Amino acid sequence: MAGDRAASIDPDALSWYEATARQRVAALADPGSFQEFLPPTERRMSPHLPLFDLPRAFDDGIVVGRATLDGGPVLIAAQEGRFMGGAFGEIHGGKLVGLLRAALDLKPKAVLILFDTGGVRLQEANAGETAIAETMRAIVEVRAAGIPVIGLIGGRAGCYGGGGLIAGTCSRLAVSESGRISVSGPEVIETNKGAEEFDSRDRALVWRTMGGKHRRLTGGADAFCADTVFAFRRAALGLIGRAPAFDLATLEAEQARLEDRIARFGDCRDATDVWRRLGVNDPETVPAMDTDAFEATVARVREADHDAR
Amino acid sequence: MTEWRGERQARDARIAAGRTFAEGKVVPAGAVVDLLEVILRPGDRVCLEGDNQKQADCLARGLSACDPAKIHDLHMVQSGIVLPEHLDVFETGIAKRLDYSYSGPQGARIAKMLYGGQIELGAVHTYLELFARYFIDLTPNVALIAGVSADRNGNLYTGPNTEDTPTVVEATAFKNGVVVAQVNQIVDRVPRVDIPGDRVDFVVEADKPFYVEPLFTRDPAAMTETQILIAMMAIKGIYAEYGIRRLNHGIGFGTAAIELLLPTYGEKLGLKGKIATHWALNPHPTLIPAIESGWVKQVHCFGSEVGMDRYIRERPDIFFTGADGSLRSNRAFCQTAGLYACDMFIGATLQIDLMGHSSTVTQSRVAGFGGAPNMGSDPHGRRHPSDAWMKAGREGQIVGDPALMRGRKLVVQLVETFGDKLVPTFVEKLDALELARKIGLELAPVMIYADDVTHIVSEEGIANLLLCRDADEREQAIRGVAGYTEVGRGRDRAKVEELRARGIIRRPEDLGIEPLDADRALLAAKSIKDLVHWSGGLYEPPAKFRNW
Amino acid sequence: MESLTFRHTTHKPLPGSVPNAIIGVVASGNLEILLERVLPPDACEIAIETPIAGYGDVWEAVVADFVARAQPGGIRISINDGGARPDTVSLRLLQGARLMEA
Amino acid sequence: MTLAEILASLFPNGHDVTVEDGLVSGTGPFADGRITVVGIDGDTPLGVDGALRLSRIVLDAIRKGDRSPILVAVDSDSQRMSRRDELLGLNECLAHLAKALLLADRSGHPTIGLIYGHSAAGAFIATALATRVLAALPGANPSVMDLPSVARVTKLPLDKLEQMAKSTPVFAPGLDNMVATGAVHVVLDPGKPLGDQIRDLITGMEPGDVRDRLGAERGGRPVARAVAAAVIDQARRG
Repeated sequence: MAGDRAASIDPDALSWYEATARQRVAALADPGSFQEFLPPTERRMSPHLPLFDLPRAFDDGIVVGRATLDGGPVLIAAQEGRFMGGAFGEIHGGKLVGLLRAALDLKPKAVLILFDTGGVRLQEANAGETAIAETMRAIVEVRAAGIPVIGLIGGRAGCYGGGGLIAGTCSRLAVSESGRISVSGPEVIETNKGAEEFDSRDRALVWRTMGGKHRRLTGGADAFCADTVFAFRRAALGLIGRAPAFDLATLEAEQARLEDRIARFGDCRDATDVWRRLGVNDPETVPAMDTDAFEATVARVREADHDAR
Repeated sequence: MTEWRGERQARDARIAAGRTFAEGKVVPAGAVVDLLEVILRPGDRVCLEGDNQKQADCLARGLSACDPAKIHDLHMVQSGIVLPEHLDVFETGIAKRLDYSYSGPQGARIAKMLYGGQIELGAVHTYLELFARYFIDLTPNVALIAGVSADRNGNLYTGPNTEDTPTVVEATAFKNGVVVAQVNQIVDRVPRVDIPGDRVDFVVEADKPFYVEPLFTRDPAAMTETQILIAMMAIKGIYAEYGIRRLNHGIGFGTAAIELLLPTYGEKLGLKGKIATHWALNPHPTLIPAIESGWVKQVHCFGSEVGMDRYIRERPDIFFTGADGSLRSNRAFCQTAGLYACDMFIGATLQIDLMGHSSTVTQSRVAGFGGAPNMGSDPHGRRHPSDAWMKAGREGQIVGDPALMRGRKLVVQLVETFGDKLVPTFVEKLDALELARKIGLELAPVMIYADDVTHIVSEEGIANLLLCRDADEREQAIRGVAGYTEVGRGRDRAKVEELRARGIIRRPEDLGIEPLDADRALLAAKSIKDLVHWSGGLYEPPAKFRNW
Repeated sequence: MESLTFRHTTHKPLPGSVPNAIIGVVASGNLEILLERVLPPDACEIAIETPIAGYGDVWEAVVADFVARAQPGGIRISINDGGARPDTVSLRLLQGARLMEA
Repeated sequence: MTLAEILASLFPNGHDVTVEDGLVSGTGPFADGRITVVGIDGDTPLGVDGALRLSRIVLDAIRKGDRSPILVAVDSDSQRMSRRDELLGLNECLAHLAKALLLADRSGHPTIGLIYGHSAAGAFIATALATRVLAALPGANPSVMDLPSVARVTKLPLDKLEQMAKSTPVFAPGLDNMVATGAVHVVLDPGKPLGDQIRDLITGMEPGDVRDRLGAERGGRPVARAVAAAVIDQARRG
């Protein structure tokens, strides 16, 4: 299917943040290699949104299919963050779960999940929540079968709610500066706990706390990308080759890694305090750093790279 | 014997009363209410400095906390009604009458209070008009102003957001009025003297820095293909054709898109140096790429913009800056420059009728005008020629002796045919008329009158109203760019095609523009972060615009 | 939700051989358009699902202008609208036709 | 049922299960060996610290290698909503807990969830929903978001939502709806000994993830299973 104009756009220049899910997939995969499952022509649309008088999408906000990446077969799922905030509905979730289950059969070199989600679609909340649980179990099975599951995060909606938990289940994560990974969104925290706890309009605070740079520095993500499809492609190729196994040793290591993080940074109020303790000399300058300068900073932080995921 | 010094004596008495709460000129923030209650008299004309951007908010809180038994029936004469306190004083009876220019965020409440009779309205002015009346019949008895810092003698540093302050002080201090300044900080020596101390009677060290609203920051990430298409047409069909060098831009996304297309699309058309070199403009962050690529020669500013101070400080060849290095803005001068020294005003509006009258008033809001009608009008007092001005004059002049022809300022309305929530921009009748009837305004709040408008640009095309020869042609020219609105669908198709053949209406394809080429890839910056990169890290955007 | 369907006869088929294409995203003020080459070469059908009721005549005018301009014979067009303005609809339709012509 | 009543019913001969800071941990005799109990009590929100304490217990149980069952008893709030938790990577900690439970399952430990009170959102996913079989007791109240909040986000009137909730299990909070979607496998009978009922659950465990099949059968998730199956089918056809 002819997607958005992605095919004609240079992936070097195509902004991941700006691109649609279809553009990301088309430009990420080897040219012309993407083959979609349940494409829009099948019109698998939400049976529930009409009850709420809401418009539906032909793909329910997620594109799934197969492609090659540097010649190697991969399965890809890409959430469309602009449709209902990329949230998990029944069909949306079913497509992702189906793709992961298919991986057990097809044994691709990797499954790539292009996250762009606010979490559960409230109009289909129970289905979305359950689909997230199913997705996490399916990821674990795919990983246990030796197939890396790589998450790529840099879209408008970020990776929130259950999406954040799914991301935490993946073998590896690549994130851009714009990407956010978190469970509770800033507005949710503010609504429930007050602006003193979290001022959601302070965007710099949002990104310091949940953004790509913080996650990368603390080891919450394994690669940092400039905001181009090309950079994500290169990051994905790099991560596929060094995915940790899913076993007791890995989870014991993750337990130690996370316990250590809380012991060392549990009393920090702000991300800049964390970064200072990580050995970043001038933590206030981190948000303004360009990709190269930030990569150089990451290279000096021991905690950023690990196999404990 | 005629008393010639009564006002002066009254002023001296007010100041003497105020001194009891001051140490020299300095008044602690906690004594603001006490001070105001002794220097104000019932019925005073008061300017509570509410500019387009900066707000004397500490003094506003003080005024609204005064005892209405002591202070009442004030006549507020201020350009901006921005803070809730600006209207609270009318609810308590502290103030009664109002003359103002702009009420953006309080537009809905002001309409309600006008309707309810809580406010006795003088008029809704343009900026220059209100400033002018400060010197004729609306001279303040007391001015409550805002600055960044002051010394103990009252010398005032207004910082980059000087805005209205010199005008307000000039009118008040030299006509027996009392001037009270709130400042963020009292210092031994101010960085530069924007207002000399002998014009300032009291200085209040505010409890927190005065509030400044980032009004002119447009996030490139929100720009649409339609806005880009409109911007392309404006550049190619108006800027290039008339050779517009001196200009003023409105604050909408459409003009911001033009700013971002100059270094890309404009460059491709070979227009650098030929258009858009000299500006009357707030320091729009979206102008940064054009400045950095050498398009812009100089910019004079009405006010500043949050986050732009460091950038401006490092670009003194472009901006007006003081000996201290920071921006010097001045609303009165810049409005005058926009009116007389610019060949074009281009900006957006919410409604345009069949004749080309436009208004930003909707049924429930009285937002005021600010400066748009000053700049968006043809100044009949202009006496200097320019190519653009003369060309427009030739297009518009249909009768009379060519030797007596004068030029025309271009006043361009840049609109999308539908606004938010599918509200049509083109209408048979302006909501402003209904509002005027409802709240009893003598003058309907029209922002730009039809006889000043020269061009309307929508995504459907450009209508050149200068070339229209009668009212019917004008109506069809407007309908011809009104898209799928009811007004647009009501067009006489044959007449519109005839107007198109005569170049009165021009479609994108008539200009050699392919609508499908209107792509965000054309924007010199696609995000606020890109603007920061363009500025070499000098632009420091407000937190709410960040996504990093 | 309001459903609208328009059927047109065209003078010629839309050039190109791409069997189907999709453009746009269902988001506030935006829409997605699915184009499928499944009709007789002189037929075009446009089916619209929109959350904003009462704009049938505007849709009709936008669609008629698009058909006159692009001559999308043979194409079935399905639209999921998120409240897009007519200019956005026109632009997406033309973008979609261009994809099918590739 | 309260946690104490549950434990009394499960372990009539005593147990060493304790609750500290709302976190449940301990063991009790079960069948021929012991069952590990972890969980959250008293509508407690789950933050980074709690998640790691629970995951530590689960990993310790796996390391023993005895394939003993693990019961996850839940009466929790949602995830703890705070700046500190997100700063410290709550998503990693909750995912880690879920992974620990999923690894336990893969390693031969039957994992049984038991929701007897509230649970929501991230806390629910990381605990009860990460078990192989999720049982509930009558009165349990799992939810993604309460209806007033749904009304706020969707901008729909509450009374309309309440009306819709009656006929549409896919979005409405509450145990019945979670049963209908297949997330909750079974509702236990509090009048009968819980130990026997849980033993039956373990005996009857099916391979694979049966939740979408249950959702289809019960009508709470009419299409998820078919969609997943169709993806698999198209993937195989290549």
